[in-house]
Parts: sequence; structure tokens; C-alpha cells
Amino acid sequence: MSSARIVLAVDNLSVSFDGFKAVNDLNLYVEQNELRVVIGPNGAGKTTLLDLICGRTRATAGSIKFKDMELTRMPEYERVRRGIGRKFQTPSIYENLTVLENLEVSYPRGRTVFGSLFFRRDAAVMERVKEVAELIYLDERLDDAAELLSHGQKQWLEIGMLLMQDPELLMLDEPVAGMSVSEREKTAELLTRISSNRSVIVIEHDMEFVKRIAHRVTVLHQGKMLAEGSMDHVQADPRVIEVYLGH
Amino acid sequence: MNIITPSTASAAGAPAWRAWIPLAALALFILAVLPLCLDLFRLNLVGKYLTYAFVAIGLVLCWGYGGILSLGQGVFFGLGGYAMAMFLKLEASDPESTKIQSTPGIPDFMDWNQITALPALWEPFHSLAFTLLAIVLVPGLMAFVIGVAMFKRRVGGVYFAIMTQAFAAMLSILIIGQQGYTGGVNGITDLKTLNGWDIRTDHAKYVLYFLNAGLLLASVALGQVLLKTKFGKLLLALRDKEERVRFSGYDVAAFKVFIFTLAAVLSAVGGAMFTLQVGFMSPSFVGIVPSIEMVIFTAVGGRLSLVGAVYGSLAVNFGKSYFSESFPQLWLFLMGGLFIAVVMLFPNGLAGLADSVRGAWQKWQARKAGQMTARGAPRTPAPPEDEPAAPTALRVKGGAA
Amino acid sequence: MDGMSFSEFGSVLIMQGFNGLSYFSVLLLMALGLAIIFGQMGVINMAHGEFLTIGAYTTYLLSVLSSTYAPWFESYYFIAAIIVGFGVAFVIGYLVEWLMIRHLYKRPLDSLLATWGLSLIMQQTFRSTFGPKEVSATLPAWLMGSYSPKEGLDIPLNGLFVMALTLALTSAVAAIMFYSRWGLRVRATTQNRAMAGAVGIDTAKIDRLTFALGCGIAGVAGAAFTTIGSTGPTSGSLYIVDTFLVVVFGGAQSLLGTIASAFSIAQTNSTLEFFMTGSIAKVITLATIIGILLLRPEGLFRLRVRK
Amino acid sequence: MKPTVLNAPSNLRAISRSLRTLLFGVMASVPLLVNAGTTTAEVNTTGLAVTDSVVKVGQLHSATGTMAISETGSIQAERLAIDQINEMGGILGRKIEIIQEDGASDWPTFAEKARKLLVNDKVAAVFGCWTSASRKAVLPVFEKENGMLYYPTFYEGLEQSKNVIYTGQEATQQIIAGLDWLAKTKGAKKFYLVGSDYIWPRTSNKIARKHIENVLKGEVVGEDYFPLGHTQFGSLINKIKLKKPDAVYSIIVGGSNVAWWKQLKAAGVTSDKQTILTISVTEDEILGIGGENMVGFYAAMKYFQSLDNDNNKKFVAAFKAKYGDKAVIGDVTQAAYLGPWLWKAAVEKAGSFDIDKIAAASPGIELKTAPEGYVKVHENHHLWSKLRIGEALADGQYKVIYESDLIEPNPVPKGYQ
Repeated sequence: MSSARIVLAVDNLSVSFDGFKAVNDLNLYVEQNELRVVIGPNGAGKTTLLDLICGRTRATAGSIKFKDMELTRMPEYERVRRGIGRKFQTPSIYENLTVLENLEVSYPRGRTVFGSLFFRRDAAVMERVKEVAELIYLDERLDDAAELLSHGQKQWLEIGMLLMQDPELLMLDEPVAGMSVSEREKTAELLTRISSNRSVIVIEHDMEFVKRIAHRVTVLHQGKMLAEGSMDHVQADPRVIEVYLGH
Repeated sequence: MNIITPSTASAAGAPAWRAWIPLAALALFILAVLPLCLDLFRLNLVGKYLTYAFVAIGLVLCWGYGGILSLGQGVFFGLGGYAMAMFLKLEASDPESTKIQSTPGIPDFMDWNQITALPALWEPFHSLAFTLLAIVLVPGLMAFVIGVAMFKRRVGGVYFAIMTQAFAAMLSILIIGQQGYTGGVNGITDLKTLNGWDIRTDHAKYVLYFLNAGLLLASVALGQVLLKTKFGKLLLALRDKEERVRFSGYDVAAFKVFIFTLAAVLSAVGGAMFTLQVGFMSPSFVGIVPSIEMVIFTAVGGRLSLVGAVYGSLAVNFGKSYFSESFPQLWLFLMGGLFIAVVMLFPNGLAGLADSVRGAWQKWQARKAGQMTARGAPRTPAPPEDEPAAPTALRVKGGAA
Repeated sequence: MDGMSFSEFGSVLIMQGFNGLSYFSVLLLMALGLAIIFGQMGVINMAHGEFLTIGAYTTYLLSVLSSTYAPWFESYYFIAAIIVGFGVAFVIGYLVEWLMIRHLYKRPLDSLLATWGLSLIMQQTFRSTFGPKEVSATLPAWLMGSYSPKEGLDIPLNGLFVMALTLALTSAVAAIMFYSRWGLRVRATTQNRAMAGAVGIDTAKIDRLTFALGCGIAGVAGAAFTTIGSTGPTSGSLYIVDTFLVVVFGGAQSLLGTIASAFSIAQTNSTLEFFMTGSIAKVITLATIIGILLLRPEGLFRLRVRK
Repeated sequence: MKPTVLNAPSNLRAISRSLRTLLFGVMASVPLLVNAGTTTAEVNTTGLAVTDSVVKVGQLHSATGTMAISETGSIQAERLAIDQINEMGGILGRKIEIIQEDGASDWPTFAEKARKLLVNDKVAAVFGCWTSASRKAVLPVFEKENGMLYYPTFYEGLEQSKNVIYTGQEATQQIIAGLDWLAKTKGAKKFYLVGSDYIWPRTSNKIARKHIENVLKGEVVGEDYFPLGHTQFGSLINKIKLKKPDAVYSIIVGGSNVAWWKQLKAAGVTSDKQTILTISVTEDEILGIGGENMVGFYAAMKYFQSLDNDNNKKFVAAFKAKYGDKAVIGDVTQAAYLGPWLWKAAVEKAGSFDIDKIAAASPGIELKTAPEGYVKVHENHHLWSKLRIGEALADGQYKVIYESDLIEPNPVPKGYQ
């Protein structure tokens, strides 16, 4: 473990909303090429943790370091440009653009106002689009409007949009929610494939799915880390059982 | 609920030149049909209405596509118009024609307000080059500052709308209050010549009409090109999914500032053309009421259609002019009713109606041919929803974590 | 100050202090209804000024009625006018919400435009009904004089009245919002509409009543303003700009913000007016507000909520 | 686009028929110059909208918007005068047809409608405008298209145009005699000047200040301006209490007016404690302010509804017969009423509808039938008129307590700039 490079280091992180501590003095370290799953009951602070890392929420205290860069004061788009990608819980795609355009818009070139004005769809862009589309099982649907996709396909499309940016850290909030069994299968495959050369943090409730993909699992409870380790390890932890099965 | 689909996106796959047909038709209409059918008086009115269309196409870009509703576009229209009026007024106030004043050579309203020397603010407006720059730069800079202040702090939606409205109110109070420098509530009147060229002659009116129409068509074309670029797609994307765009590595605020500034500059060009064609500028354009009316021109024409916005400006103004002549007691009811109807029943305006008709036609054709593809099906225009993610502090409804 | 005794100067100081407070009450009363609707529902009611005017015309009508049919009632009709003004504006607000606003909750920007259309229609309705000229309700004598504890010190009774009314109304609104069951539901709906609906709160009804309440309060304000201002088809437009400024400057969602904003604008303006001419005072006040808003566009107060 | 041509609808005509006996007095005093014999080619060489039987005129006021409050009276008065003229047989044997346009309280709309009336409708005269801003907006149009405007409002002066007849007072006519009266009867030495912040109050107060300082040898202890639509006058009232002027000279207008007078009363400033002279409150405005809030304060106008002369009695009776018993008539309404009559006299004197001829014929025209008594058109296209001081009564009328001699209009006064 110590031999691998730490990509993300969260130290003593806290955030409070009008007195309510959604994340409380949390520490978390994610290694290179690791697929980490964060689980925990509702209100444990899982989504807030991702929000804090990607900048959607500002931390009250503590530090978030990505590749040894301090993130807490950085604007969101800067964090993305440094290599952090974030997928939201409900699929967040541009419904009225085509699949191709959705992916194209996410291509990490022409990100400034004027860059975008003079952006041209050249061979490099198309190559990357095709590559990603194939990965997310949508290579046949490039010219369709995104609103015509099924729910699961929309989830994939959003992941694809993130992959266009080739992030070093990918954060996915419940990627298989609302998916059919076969779609879950394909998603698990997809996640395994994409975590081969980047770190991934996944929030998920489906324990079977977690078991299948996770390298390591972190359990959050009331904004604090409750347990961390392999799936088998945390499942055996009495505190985790207590939290999940409750009183 | 569905999100409104602009015709540019739905026309994907169609030959590129098809997108330019409506603009060509518009050009034909305002460059040939109207000048041939209308007498000079009505044509001059059209010219005046077309200056509002600059504001309307700016609003299509920043409201329809960008989701930023500004209720203060009159500010920029007014600033452009005032800059032009200042130049013309100085030209009209040469010492010879103002010799009955206590201080000849300054605008008449300054003399009435006991000002005895031209204020420094006015000095540079002796130069036409400076004036032309000021028409574009002053409103642009102001929009830029407001935009940076607001968008960097994620102020948007309704709050932004009433903020811009507050700015409009403030500026109009400032202009009315500082009458020694601005002409006050009367505005800057009695403008005569532009570099010695009398703008009041019939000939000048024709020239200005075509200049105005040309500039407007160029602006629409510019807007269409802009919407075709990645920028255009991003604009639409950030209207509907601002968070997604931000977390795709874009500085959303910068895009909003740009489009808001562009809309402001377009409005200012309209304002300057207004001054030239109408011969005066008044603070009644800067306040809240005209600013909202201009939004309605856009809504009536179709908030997602640049060409539609031009028709909208023409239709509403002709309606207003006609009804106020024929039913002076009724026209406010009609205007108010039009507002409500457009917003509630036809959120896509005239352009949306045209699309529906075209859709129905295609459907009928398809049925006749005995086949109907999914892609050919007309889209029922659904009202666009405002950006789902309002700024943190201002968010009022819904939304899960 | 030639010929001015120290005590006279003191009296002017007291009156000036009162004047600031009185202006504050006027601004707060004006903005309260709008702030409630905006704060709780995110809807800007552009016809707010016309709801004020409804209150004013109600007062006028009652004044005419009581002087024609019930002269004995003339000194008290004003109290009735405030209540009826509330009722009329409330009912119209209720109808407007039902016919218009509820269809536009997903499009708050459009509701802003639609209510502007409504304001045009209302203005023309006033004009067709009451004529284009201003009208004047005969105000009871007990409202229109001044309280004069000593020579040279006059406290305007209408100012006292508006202050008392503002205090009562603001406290009532605060009490309803923070201590009643209904207020709890309103706040729940504001914070999480879906969840509020899920636990059995009729959110549609909450919205309708909130909107109607905001309009009703505007009606009360309009009735009260007949003591200090004009009643005509476009009278609402005299107040609307100030109202927006107060709400914007106060920040969106908090009653406290509205109060603080009304207070600071009133005090600044009233003090400046004492030392310089009114239009310059207004310009300086506005410029200050612009400056502060550019640095702090979210207004004076903001809530920190979880997204 | 079809304009509404208001051709004295039949019911109105019936009413005016029944009034004929009443009106006869007015008519009888005006020389009847029905001259149906003149051919149109003779009386109209410039292509105006004149036929053998009809002459079209424009009426351009705000029927909607904030100014409708003030302009309604003018619309009514001009209508009344035109109806009366038509009853008498019209002008040069031609009936007058009105084309009414709504300026909608919006200055650019005024300019647009003025151009429409002159260019499209080719009206022979326009009766209209109220605010200076609307007049300033239409003035270049009238000068360019060579039209004739009859402008009814008392205003700041500083203007003189061949294409306008100003039937209201310019500033000096309304101010100087009033100040003299204050100094003489009230012994006023210390004055406080207040006004709404635009050109008319500022120019008027400028003239007032010069007159107070240079002629009356008095002192201006304060001068304050408020934005149009301002509704809070507490601070001003306190300043007045502090400065204790002998007289307050008030030119607050529009919606602010009501707030100003109500707040004065509420602050205990009553007429027994403070003399106030206003030049901006006519009987029309008192409707909105409430007579009980103005009792005992003074206004300086050329006309009050209570004016006691035969012309006025007939005018008031005709006005009330047409517009109801509750109708009130203010200074501007009366001035608007003069417009059609002055135009008629000028056309008849010139024997033509041509604008240039009317403009040339206008100076020297007298109207002995004017409700205000007697007016005469000056070379500078303004009217000679008297100034009167009225004391406000609780019923919303003024009691006339002073009347000056005829005052010469002097729109560009020397020594007051």
C-alpha cells in the first residue's frame, strides 16, 4: 500500500451547514489506479464528500490534496482541468444535443470562451469520440439526440463525457441506479476497464455490485469514517453491521 | 418535463444551407418587401422597430440560449443611444446656432441648467471615432463589470433578473436627476446632422433604414454562426445543465459574462441606430418598462429563434401602434393579455408556432406516404425550464443532494 | 441657525429621527408582501405595485360609500378599509395563483413576465373603472393631524399609524412563519418541496395561500399608503422601484434581510436628504446600493444551505 | 392602419343640441364667419387634409400611462371646444374632424404619433402635448414637417417656435406677479424654494430666485429638488421647520404632489403656521390630494374654475353638461380649451388653413370669449394673460383673492438667465 502513489489525500475535512456537520473531520486516501467504493447509510455524507472534492461545496475546515496540490481554494473548473471528473447521481447530460455533440463538448480543448468559438471538429476529436463511444456501448448511437437514450445509456453517456477528459480521478455517484441487470453487468465491466489506468471513487448502495468492482471500501457514518478495507473486511466489522442493521 | 429543443439542434443532419433559409427570407422581407410596400413614414417606423430587434436578438442569445434573463437591456440600448446623441447634439450646438444662449456652443439644456462650460465627460464626444467606440465599449464594459460581479458569485435566475431591473431603475433615475449633463427627463432632442449630413431628410431616412437593416441582418448572421460553434452548444448546455458544464472543466461564469456582454453590445448598436433614425434619445428607454417590453418582443418572436425575434419586434410594435390608434382604451388589455398568452401558451413564440405548423405538415405528408419515422416526428414544443441549479443562496425549490 | 433656540433644534432632531423610522416602516410595509412571495416561492410578482393600488382604491371606495350611506362610520371606515383591502387583494391573489402562477412554478422567469402582463391589465382596469385621474379618500381627522407634545415638535399621526401597522404586520408574519403549524409547512415546502409533499403537506395549497398572503399584505400597505401618497391607476409604479431595491438589497430569502435593508436605505436617504437636496440624496443612496451590490450581489443576508 | 376618426358621435350631438341654447351665448360673441363659398383650392394650397366639407385636426395627448392623470382634462376641453365650433358651423364652412392619438406618456411615442398626424393624416392643426418632454420630442417634427401645435400647459419658457402656439403661461407670467403678491400682502422676505427635479421647476425657481434677490431684495433660505415620483418629504418638512421661511414656493408635480401635501398636513404644517404658494396644483390635482389637505394654501394660476365672469360660467356649465357634474377644470384644461378657438380665429383671419399663413396671422388675435377673461396672442406666439392667486378651499376649489393686470409673455427673459 505504501508503495503505491497517493493520488487523493483528504485530511481532517469538515463542512457544516448552519451547524449541521455533514462531513466531520474526515480522512481519506486514494491511490493511483485504485477503485474505491464509498458506502454508508443515507445522510452519511457520501455525496457531500464528492461535492467537497470536486468543489461543488466549500469545506469549512481541512485539506484536500490532489497529486499534492491543495484543492480547497481552487475553482471547480480548475479542479476538472487538473484531472478530476465527477458524475452526478441523476444522469446529467445535454438532452437536446446528440450523443456525438455531448461527447464533443466534453473534449478537453477549447475550454475558454474564445477557444470554444474557434473550436473545430477535427480528426483527433472524432477519433477520441469514437474510442469513448465504443467503450460506453454507444458507438451506434452517435447521431441520436441524447434524450432518446434509455436511462442506463444516459448514465453511460455521462461516464463517457468524463472519459473524454481522460481524468486521473473519476468520481461516480450511484452509476448503476435504475439500471437493468444486463446493464449493470456491462457497467461493472466498463468500470473495471476504466479503472485500469486511473483512480475511481464510486458511491453505491448495491452490495453485490460493490463486491464485484471494489478494490477497497470506505464506510461513512454521520460524516465520519467508520471502517475501511476490503469488502469482506468491512462486512465483518460489527460497527458497520450495527449501522446498517440499526437499532 | 421536456426541455425546449431549438431548431438548430433538431436540424442536425440537414444540409447546412437549410439553416440559412429563414435568414434569407427575412433579408428579402426587410430589404425588399417592406421598402417597396410601405411609404416612408411607415418604413421609418419599421426602422425604429428594427432597432429594438437588436436588443431582441441579444436576448435570444443570452436568455433563450444562455438562460440569463436580463430585465435591464434598456440600460445598454440607452447608453448606446445616448453616446450617439451626445455626438449629434454637440454637432447641433455649434456657437452659431446657439448664439441666443447665455453660453453659446454648449447644448441648450446645459444652458438652461446654468452650466457655463461643456462638462469634461462630453468633450471626447466631439470625435466621431471616439463616439463609435464609446457606443460599443461603454455598454460592453458595464455589462462586463455587472456580469463578472454577478456570475462569479453565481447569481442567476430570478435574482439576476431583478438585479438588472434595479440597475435599469437606478440608471434612469441618475439620467433624469442629472439633467444639466444628460438633458434630464426631456432627453437629448433636436438632433440634426451627422458630420454635416442632415439625418432628417427623406434620403437620409432611406440610407439609415438600409444601414440599420444591414447591420441587423449581419448581427443575426453572426448570432447564427456563433450558435453553430462549440460555444453555442455550450451555451445551451449550461442553460440546462450548468453544473455538468462546470464539472466538465468550463469556467461557466466566463461564458455567461461573454454572452451577456455581447447582448449588451448588440443592444447598444440598436440604441445608436435608434438615435440616428428617430432624432433624439430619452431616458424613457433606460427604465424598467422598456426593458421588459423588449423581453416580450423576444418571447413573442420565439426565444430560441434569432430570426423570430426580429419578427417578434416588428409584430408587437405594429400591434401596439395599431391598437393604440384604433382602440386606445383597449390596447393595454391586449398587450397584457399577449404577454400572459405567450408565456403560458406559446413559450416558443411565433417561431414555435411556425415549427408546430411545419411539424404537422411533415406529419401529414409522412402519413400520406404511409410511413413515419421517429426522427421525422414533430417535437411538441415544451416550455423550457429555468436552469435547475439556481445559485446556492438563492435556490428555493426542489433539488436533491 | 439664526433665531433658533437649542430646544427647537432638539425638536427638529427628534422629528428627523422619527422621519427616518417612518420612512423605514413605509419601505418595509411596501416590500413585505413581495419579499414573502419571493422568499418562499422564488416568484417575483411584478404586479406587486398594482396590488398596493387595489388596497388604495378599496379605501377610496369605502370612503365614498361611508360618506354617502353611513356618515357615522366615516371616522372609523379606515380600519375597515385595511381589513377589506387585505381581503380583496388576498382573494385576487388567490385567483391569480390558481389561474396563472401555479402553471409557471418550473419557470420562475416566465412567471415574472406573466405577472408583468397582469400588471398592465390591472392598470387599465383601474383606469376604466375609476377614471384616469387620481382620487382621494377622505381620511378621518384622527389620522391626518400631528401629535404635538410641545411647541415646535410635531409627530405626524399617519407616520405613527404606518409604523404601528408595519410593526404589527411584520410581527404577525414572523409569528405565522416561525410559530404556527402553517408556517412550519411553508418553511418545509420551501426547503424541500418533494419531501414536504411526501409527508402529506399539500404544497399546492401552501403555495396558493403564500401568494395570496403576500398580495393581501400588499393590499394592506396600499390602504395605509393613502395617508401619505396618491391613489391613481399608476400609483403602484411610484413604489415598485423602491420595493425591488429593498428586496434585492436585503438578499433573497430572509425576512431579517428585508428589514435590515429597508432600515439602512431609509436611514441613509432620510439623513442625506436633510443635508442636501433630495435628488442628490437619492443619487448617492442609489450609487451606494449599486456599489454594495456589485461587491456583494447576493444582498445583505444569505443563507448557507446544502445543495 | 385605420385611425379612429371621432366624428362627434350621434349621442354626443344630441347632447350638444340640447345645449344649443346654452352655448348660444358663447357663439353669439364670436363673429360668425361661415364661408362655405370658398373653394378648397383657395384655402388650402399645401395639401392638408381639408375637403369642401371637412377639415381634419389631430389631438395628441396621453390617454394611458402616468400622464393620463393630467392630460385627460385637456383632451376633454379640446373636444368641447371643437364640438362647439362645429355646432356653430365649423371653420370656413368646414366641420372639424378629430383624429385622436395616444402618446401613452412616452416621449418617443409622441414623436412617432406627431409624425403620423402630420405626414400621413396631413392634419391642419394639432392640439396636444402636456409635459415639456413631450413637446421637446415633437417640436423638431413640427418644425420639419411644418405643422401647427397648440400647446396648453404652463411651462418653463426658453422656447419660441413658428409652429407652436403656447396657450398656457411661460414661467415669468406665472412667477413674478405671484412673488410680488407674496412680498406685498404677506411681507415675505425669506423664501424656501422646492420642486420636482426637472426642467420646469428648476427654470421657474431660477427666475424666482433672481426676482427675490434682485427685485424684492429678499433671501432664498433653501432650495430643494426631488426625483419625479418621490413620496417621502419628511426630511424636507423638517428643514423647512428649521429654516422658518416666510413663504414656501412649491413646484412639486405628479404623484409626488399628493404625498407632499398630505405629509405637510400630517407634520402639523397648516396654512395658519406657514404660507405656501404653489404654481403646480390646479383643481385637477386637488382631486387626488383631497381639498381638506390643502385648505388655506395659495396657488398662482391664470385661471381658476371659480372665476367669476360670464364667459367662465358658460364654459363651466358646458363642460359639466358634457362630462358630468363632478368634472373639475384646472388651469391647463382652460388653456387647452382656448386652442381650437385661437386656431379658428387665426384661420378665419388668414382666410386659409395653410400653416404659414396661420402662423403669420396669429399674433394680435384676441379672444374676448375666453373663460379666463381676455387673451391676446403675442408676436412670440404666447398669450397675454393675467395672473390670479387662489386660496384653496376644503371642497377642492380655489377662492380668487388677487388678480393682476395683463402680463406680457416673455419666454426668453433677460436678466433672469
